[in-house]
Amino acid sequence: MKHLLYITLLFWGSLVSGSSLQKDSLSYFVHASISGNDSIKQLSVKRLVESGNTDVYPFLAAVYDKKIYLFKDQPVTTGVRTTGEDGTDFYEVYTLYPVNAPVKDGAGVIILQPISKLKEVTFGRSERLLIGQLGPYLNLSSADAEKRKAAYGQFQALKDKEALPALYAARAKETSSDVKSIAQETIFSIELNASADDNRKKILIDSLVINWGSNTESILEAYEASEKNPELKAYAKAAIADLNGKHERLSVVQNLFSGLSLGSILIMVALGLSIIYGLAGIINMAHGEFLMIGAYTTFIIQSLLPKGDLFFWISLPVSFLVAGAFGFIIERLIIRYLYSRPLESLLATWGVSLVLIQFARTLFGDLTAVRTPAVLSGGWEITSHLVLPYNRLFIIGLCIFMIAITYYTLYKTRLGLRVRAVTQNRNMSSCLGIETGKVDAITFFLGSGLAGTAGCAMTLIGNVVPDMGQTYIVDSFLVVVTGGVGNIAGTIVSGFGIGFIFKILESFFEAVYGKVLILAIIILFLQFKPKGLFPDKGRIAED
Amino acid sequence: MLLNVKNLHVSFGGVKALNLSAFNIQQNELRVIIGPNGAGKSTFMDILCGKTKPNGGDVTFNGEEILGKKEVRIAQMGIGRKFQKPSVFPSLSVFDNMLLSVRMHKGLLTSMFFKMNTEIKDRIESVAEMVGLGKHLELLAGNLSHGQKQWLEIAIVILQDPKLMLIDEPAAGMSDEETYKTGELLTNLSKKHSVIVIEHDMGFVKQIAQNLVTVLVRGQLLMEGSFDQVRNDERVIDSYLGRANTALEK
Amino acid sequence: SGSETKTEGETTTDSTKSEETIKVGILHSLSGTMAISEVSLKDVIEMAIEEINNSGGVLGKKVEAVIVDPASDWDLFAEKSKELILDKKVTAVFGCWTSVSRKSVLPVFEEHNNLLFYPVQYEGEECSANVIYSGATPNQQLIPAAEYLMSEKGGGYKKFYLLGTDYVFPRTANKILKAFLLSKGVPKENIIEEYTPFHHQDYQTIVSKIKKFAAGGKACVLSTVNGDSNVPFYKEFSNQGLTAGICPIMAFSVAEDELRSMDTEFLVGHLAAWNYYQSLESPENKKFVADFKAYCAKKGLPGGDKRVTDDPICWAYTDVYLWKNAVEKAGTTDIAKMRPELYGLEFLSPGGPVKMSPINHHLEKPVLIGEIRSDGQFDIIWKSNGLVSPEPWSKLTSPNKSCDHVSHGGTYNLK
Amino acid sequence: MKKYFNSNSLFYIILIGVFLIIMPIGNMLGFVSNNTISLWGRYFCFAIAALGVDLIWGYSGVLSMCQAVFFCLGGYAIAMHMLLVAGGEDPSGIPDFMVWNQVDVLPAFWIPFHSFGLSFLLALLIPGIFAFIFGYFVFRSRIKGVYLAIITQALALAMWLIFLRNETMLGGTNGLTGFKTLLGFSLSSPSTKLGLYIVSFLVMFGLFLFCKWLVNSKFGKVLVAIRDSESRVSYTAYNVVNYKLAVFVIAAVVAAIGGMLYVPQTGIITPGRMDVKASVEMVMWVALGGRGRLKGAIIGALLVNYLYSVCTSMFPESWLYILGVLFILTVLFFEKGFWGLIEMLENKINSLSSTKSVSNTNS
Amino acid sequence: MKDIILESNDLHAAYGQSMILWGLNFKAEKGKVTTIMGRNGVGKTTLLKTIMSLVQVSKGTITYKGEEIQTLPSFKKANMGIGYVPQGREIIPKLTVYENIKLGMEALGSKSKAKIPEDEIYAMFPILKDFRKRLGGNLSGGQQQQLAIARVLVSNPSLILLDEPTEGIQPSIAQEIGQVLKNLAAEKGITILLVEQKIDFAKQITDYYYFMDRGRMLMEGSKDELDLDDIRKYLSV
Ligand SMILES: Nc1ncnc2c1ncn2[C@@H]1O[C@H](COP(=O)(O)OP(=O)(O)OP(=O)(O)O)[C@@H](O)[C@H]1O
Ligand SMILES: Nc1ncnc2c1ncn2[C@@H]1O[C@H](COP(=O)(O)OP(=O)(O)OP(=O)(O)O)[C@@H](O)[C@H]1O
Ligand SMILES: NC(N)=O
Ligand SMILES: [Mg+2]
Ligand SMILES: [Mg+2]
Repeated sequence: MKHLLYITLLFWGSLVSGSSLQKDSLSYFVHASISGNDSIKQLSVKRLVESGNTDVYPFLAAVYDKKIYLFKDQPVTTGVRTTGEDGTDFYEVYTLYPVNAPVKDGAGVIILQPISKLKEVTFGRSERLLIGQLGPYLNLSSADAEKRKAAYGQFQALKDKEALPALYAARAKETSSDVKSIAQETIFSIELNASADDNRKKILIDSLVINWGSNTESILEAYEASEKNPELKAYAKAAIADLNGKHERLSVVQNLFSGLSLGSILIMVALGLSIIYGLAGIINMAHGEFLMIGAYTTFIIQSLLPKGDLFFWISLPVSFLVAGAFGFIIERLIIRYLYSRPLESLLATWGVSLVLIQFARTLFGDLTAVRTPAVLSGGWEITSHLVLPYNRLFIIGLCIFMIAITYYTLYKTRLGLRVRAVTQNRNMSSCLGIETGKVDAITFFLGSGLAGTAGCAMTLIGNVVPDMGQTYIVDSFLVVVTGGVGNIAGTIVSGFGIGFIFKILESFFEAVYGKVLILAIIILFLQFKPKGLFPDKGRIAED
Repeated sequence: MLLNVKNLHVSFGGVKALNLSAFNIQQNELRVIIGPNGAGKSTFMDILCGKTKPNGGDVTFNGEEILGKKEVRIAQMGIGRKFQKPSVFPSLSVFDNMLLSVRMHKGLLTSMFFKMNTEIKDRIESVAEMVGLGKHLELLAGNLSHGQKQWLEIAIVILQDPKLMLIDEPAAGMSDEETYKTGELLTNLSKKHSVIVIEHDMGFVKQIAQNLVTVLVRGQLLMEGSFDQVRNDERVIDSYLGRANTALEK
Repeated sequence: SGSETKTEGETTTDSTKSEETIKVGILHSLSGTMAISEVSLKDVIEMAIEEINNSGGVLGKKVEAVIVDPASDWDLFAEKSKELILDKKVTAVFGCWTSVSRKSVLPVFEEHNNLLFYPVQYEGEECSANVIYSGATPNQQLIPAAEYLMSEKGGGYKKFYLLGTDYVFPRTANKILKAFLLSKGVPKENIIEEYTPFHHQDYQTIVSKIKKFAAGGKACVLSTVNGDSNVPFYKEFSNQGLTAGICPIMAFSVAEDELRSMDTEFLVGHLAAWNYYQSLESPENKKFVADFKAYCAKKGLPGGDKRVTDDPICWAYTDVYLWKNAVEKAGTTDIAKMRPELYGLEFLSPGGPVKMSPINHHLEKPVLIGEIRSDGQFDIIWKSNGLVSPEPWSKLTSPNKSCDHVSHGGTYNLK
Repeated sequence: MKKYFNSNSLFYIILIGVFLIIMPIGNMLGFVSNNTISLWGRYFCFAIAALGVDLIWGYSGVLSMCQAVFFCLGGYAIAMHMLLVAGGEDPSGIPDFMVWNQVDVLPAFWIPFHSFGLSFLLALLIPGIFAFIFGYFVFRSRIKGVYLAIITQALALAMWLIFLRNETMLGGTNGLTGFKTLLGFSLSSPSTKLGLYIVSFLVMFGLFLFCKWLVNSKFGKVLVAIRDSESRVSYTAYNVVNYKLAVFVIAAVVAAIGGMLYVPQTGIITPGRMDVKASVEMVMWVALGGRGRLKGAIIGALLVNYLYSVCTSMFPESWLYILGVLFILTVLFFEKGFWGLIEMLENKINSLSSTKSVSNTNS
Repeated sequence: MKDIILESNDLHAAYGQSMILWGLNFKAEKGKVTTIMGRNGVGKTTLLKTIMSLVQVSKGTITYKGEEIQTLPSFKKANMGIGYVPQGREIIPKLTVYENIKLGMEALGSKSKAKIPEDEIYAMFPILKDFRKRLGGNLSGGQQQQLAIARVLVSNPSLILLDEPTEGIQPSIAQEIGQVLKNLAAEKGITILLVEQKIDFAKQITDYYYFMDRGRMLMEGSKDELDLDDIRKYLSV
């Protein structure tokens, strides 16, 4: 007969006006909403929403976010996540009402729980819609930083100075630094609009500029448009101009970075391509497929190690080995018969590419993607206007590493000397005592392996599909050719050069025209440098 | 004067490979150039046929400046070249190699509508006979031996019928007998053509040197003189012939 | 290779007792760039046919699927459709994904008066008597989505970044969206239109442009980015610090099948507009989803029971039943006789009850807006009131055109 | 010595016997389907393009990876004509796709295509001139080898991207379609199809003879010489740029002719025909058939395309393996391509039979 | 009893279809210079290439230090101590002069830690020292020839095959090369198989002659058995 009791209480509750509900009745509704049947849930949430009491907001926010659980029969929500050694995720647990605080153990250490230890409480869309009415105030007390950010955005739009006390309170409690910055911005902007003191306004404008967040310009622009005082108007205008200038400079940096990262990708693919071209004198039509093999290797390792980031770090070397092994096998089975017939190898590698693509398709179906390791997601936020994604930074680093390795191998080791000799004159090298078959196979292994690692890295930015290799292959060949075939330094310069120019073009034109223009530029460039950036000079350049 | 060279210089990576203050060839003159390995002899020919761009200087051929002109233009003006390293068209037959060289208009349409006639055929066959390739006309040039390729190169230059022939080491890889034959051939050719020959075989040089022998050392003109003058010059002996060799020759 | 032997098995059946089967063609790319999307459609069509055959077939005969691979090669689509119709003598064809492939086969179907069932959302501006369009027309997908975003509940967005892959669907979609937004008083400078080539992978610059655009708040992206460009786009979006909270992406070409085993973490909260989601709570859908997974697992198809259903899969499946029901009503597979039976035909699809338009070859169906969840499924956050009638000619861009096969013989001018 | 097997005659017998006599008559008698006829009609167009590829690549050694662009330029020109003739729903006769894109005046560059004669001329001139200009700059600056291959590939990519755009007024990704008649003949009638088939065959055969004449002339020998050593050709007083340019333009025009015949038989032309892959595939046909052998080019194009059609229907899930492995095996075992294999067989058979006849006479 | 290092028996070899060597027999004695002479195109180069496995043996045997080697790959022969200076030099063009010399050491096996005897080499060919860092392909013809010889010397071979080694070399150096070869044979016991057309050079160092014609050995004899006129006669056939 618990049921009956609930209904009476709810009825009783509805008689009392929302705002004057007593603490214990709130507590009652909180519990009713998590343990009642559907209609009781809905009524309870309605009561809580109507109460207008901010103390229940954390609870409501958790309901809204669908992150509400029972822990020791208490309604709780989860906070910061940490991943344990065995890969399972642990969360901080927060009580919601009447206190909104992390649960601590006897020693005052915050308790960490896996999700499986918490019992999820589900709510329907109707409850969420009810809570949604509370708007920004609710989000302000959300455990989710994104929600809090959104809340401040909403307050900025409302320009409601009544909200200031709540905002001060929230700012004081705020722990995340970037949310704090938005909170500042919001408070400054509301105060700016509300203030009557000219000097204070100037200070507020300055504060906004110093606190330069993602909305600062539009706040200032709105303010500038509404301000009557010409002096202040001019002051705001100057501030806007200042920010715009900063923005421009940052976008140059952003473009340079983008170019660097695009260039890195092209170079990573081009390195292996260039080595293999040098070896066999062929356009290896299947080079892109080694990239694909690297990416699928990463995908497989991810499926074997579904938790944590470890899979990616294992994949980097393994994809090198796997793609390299494929290259090795294909060299031994097919390519090695074709060194004296480069044109035929074009055909054969084309065949290999068809087969490999279809092989991947049969094996893996079609669309797959690899999880980005946690440490590589997100970005290095230099300012809120300049975020350098970690995955891109990593790729640039990896590219430099690969260049260094390749350079060292080719120019500083005995193997490199042999490789270079064999690529230039196979017969004579053999007569000098070099086991050319071995060198060929190793070179193919290296070239394919480099592509494989590139493929592994590529999972950080794109998806893994059977024909993913085709996407990069034309561009990479352009890089190889622009740099001068077989010339590593040229490949590097042209890779970054093409990356930069393309990104600069793309910031002015649409991507398609950017692409057409860069192709036109390369065609023009080769007019003047028909053998690439650093052509061979003198006798060795003869045809 | 057919060829007139002034202040011609070229350097590779800072090293002067050639620095020729003056060099002249008359109509129907046969000139031999000798000099140590790397003296710049081949480089000189490379410049004359447009293959290498010099850093500066003047070269007039038949009164016309040739520096800066394209290879094909220079060839059309009448300079033909035999390279030190045989460079024939490997996937054409010996006959076709020779056919392509025969002096005639070499425009697009002429080539398309070219009809073989007995005159040309005979000429090719007689030259082939002359260089010992008469039995190999159908062979792919790529399948010739080194010496045969040398001969084919010579045949090509002959058929081109240029005003000035640049012959780089014709006797390399030939037997003494053949070397002698080549010498005769060149002497004959020089009746109607100007010829510049580069050679290291002193016997051969002695055979063909009618007039002047030019000695290049480290890109510079060391001396010009008759074969005997050159052979006995101390500087030439030191830098090129070697003491023991001269002894041997006497 | 399992299905390959099966195809061969069927061909043998064909030669021995061809009278006893009714042949239909399946014209979906199994290789090339479009295979990513189209293979699932082929699978679900085969499943539907198997279901029909298990329950007695059509008109007492078994249905036999003739599968060919147009290999994402548009000309090959035309060639294969000729082959299906002329040599294989199929009575109807289920196929095509891209509009260009549809355009390529259209003359063939018209010339030989056969019927193509086309299950993908498309740009409209077409009204052929020989195509059954079960995918959404622009007004069944684009406009409701834009309206939703502009509404208070949807977030009251004021700035729109129209980003698409450079081909006809995105271009036409954006043309219509732009007309709509302008008609709703959105100022021109608050709308940006941009296209990327197929398979574009580098969204750095575009995302930073979006970021700049969104700096003032109240901005959203309407995305018609297609296929394998989506992953790099969303990854870049999140890595540059943009979130659904700051600037949501409303996608018109991202469905569950694309989200399948994508790293969905950074997609959560973004939106999509379709007419069907796997997460629909209805007994018929639950059965459909379970059947499809079981079918894929049974046939050993890649993905097995991890496979998901989505909008085009739902309509491709529905197509087979629309065809079956019309044929049974007409009592023949003859196009001239069965086509009239399609008008106004009702069917309980996995996405709920739907109805063929009484006057043209499009489907009346509900519009749903979904929010991406971390499991790659959608939370349905908005639903149209009942079925939305198709408008092959958008009122916004072709105001005086309409499509009516019953009384006007196809496209006609309103005035 | 008597030849027991002559690949040369075999080639002509099959070509003329099967394609010019048996197939058309069979079609008229009804045991060769219309679809088969239009299928082979299209293969002939590919074979025409392959002839061009063989000229430029097989003989001159210039690996041009943009032949499909020229093919499409020819195709688009005829397509524009046919589209204008077909007219649209709009009374002004503007093609439908333009009407939908709110274009209400026919763009000026479309106007000449009202006339068949002009369209025909432009279909040859546009690719020819385009090839001339591009070729002039490329050959003049001595871009060659892999550099040329990649630069032509870049050109193909750029053209593809441009043709994909709606602004180009050429139908964007959807290309041009909806043709009805050509020179008054209805494209859907079987007799037109047969007619186009025969015309395609004759053009292919005519161009084959033309190319054969060309490569056997001294011009052809210069081309081979250029392939061997470009600079040596210059020293022999031939203007290499002119020769390369000439053959590049010829190859482009030949490809364009293929494209012109292709479009009416296919019913659509889209940028998909000119993507990077399309040009590479053309090279592959020639390589498979036997590079530097005009017969090889034709056989290669017909064979690969026929296999492509057959395999995509018979083995929809595994045709890529079949084709891929075929490429690999051909390369590994038949050095000179498919036609090289036939020539090898010819030699084998003849030498076998001749030794046999020798031993016979001895005994 | 003479110490035969290299010996061929009924050696046949062909390029594809066309047979070039038709049952060739010859011997090379340890520490001696054996010279093969013959007109252009008779197959001298082909013989050396066959010994080095650059041309397939179709019939017959080649024995090196008592072991049949006709089926071994080239690199194994290099490792067994056969050095080869080919006609046309075959310098690796984009390696520096130093690297080209270093390549010569490859024949010593991958574990060898031996140092390049640079001083010795540069004493013989001073120009190589100056051009240490230049690309081999940029050298003049004669310089490349010197490099090719230097390259083979560092590999410490017991048998050297030389294909017209003095071609394009200035007289003084050709002279020196002759001396070096003579010393190598006499002092280090290295066997030398020389293909040469210039009698003046050959007679300086040769111990034993072979004359080839159209793929066969036409005549042979030691330097004492043959005189200059005989030789001339055979070469002008
Ligand atoms: N591209 C280059 N880079 C550096 N040095 C070069 C280059 N080309 C030539 N040289 C050097 O220039 C010099 C002249 O070379 P050249 O070939 O003209 O000599 P040569 O007189 O023909 O010698 P040989 O008699 O050996 O053929 C040589 O020392 C050579 O190494
Ligand atoms: N790659 C090849 N293919 C076919 N035949 C060849 C090939 N190379 C050489 N020949 C032929 O083999 C014969 C012998 O050639 P080889 O090079 O051994 O002659 P050689 O005695 O060294 O002559 P030279 O003194 O001119 O160097 C020649 O008749 C030549 O035509
Ligand atoms: N119709 C489409 N989505 O291409
Ligand atoms: Mg020289
Ligand atoms: Mg030789």
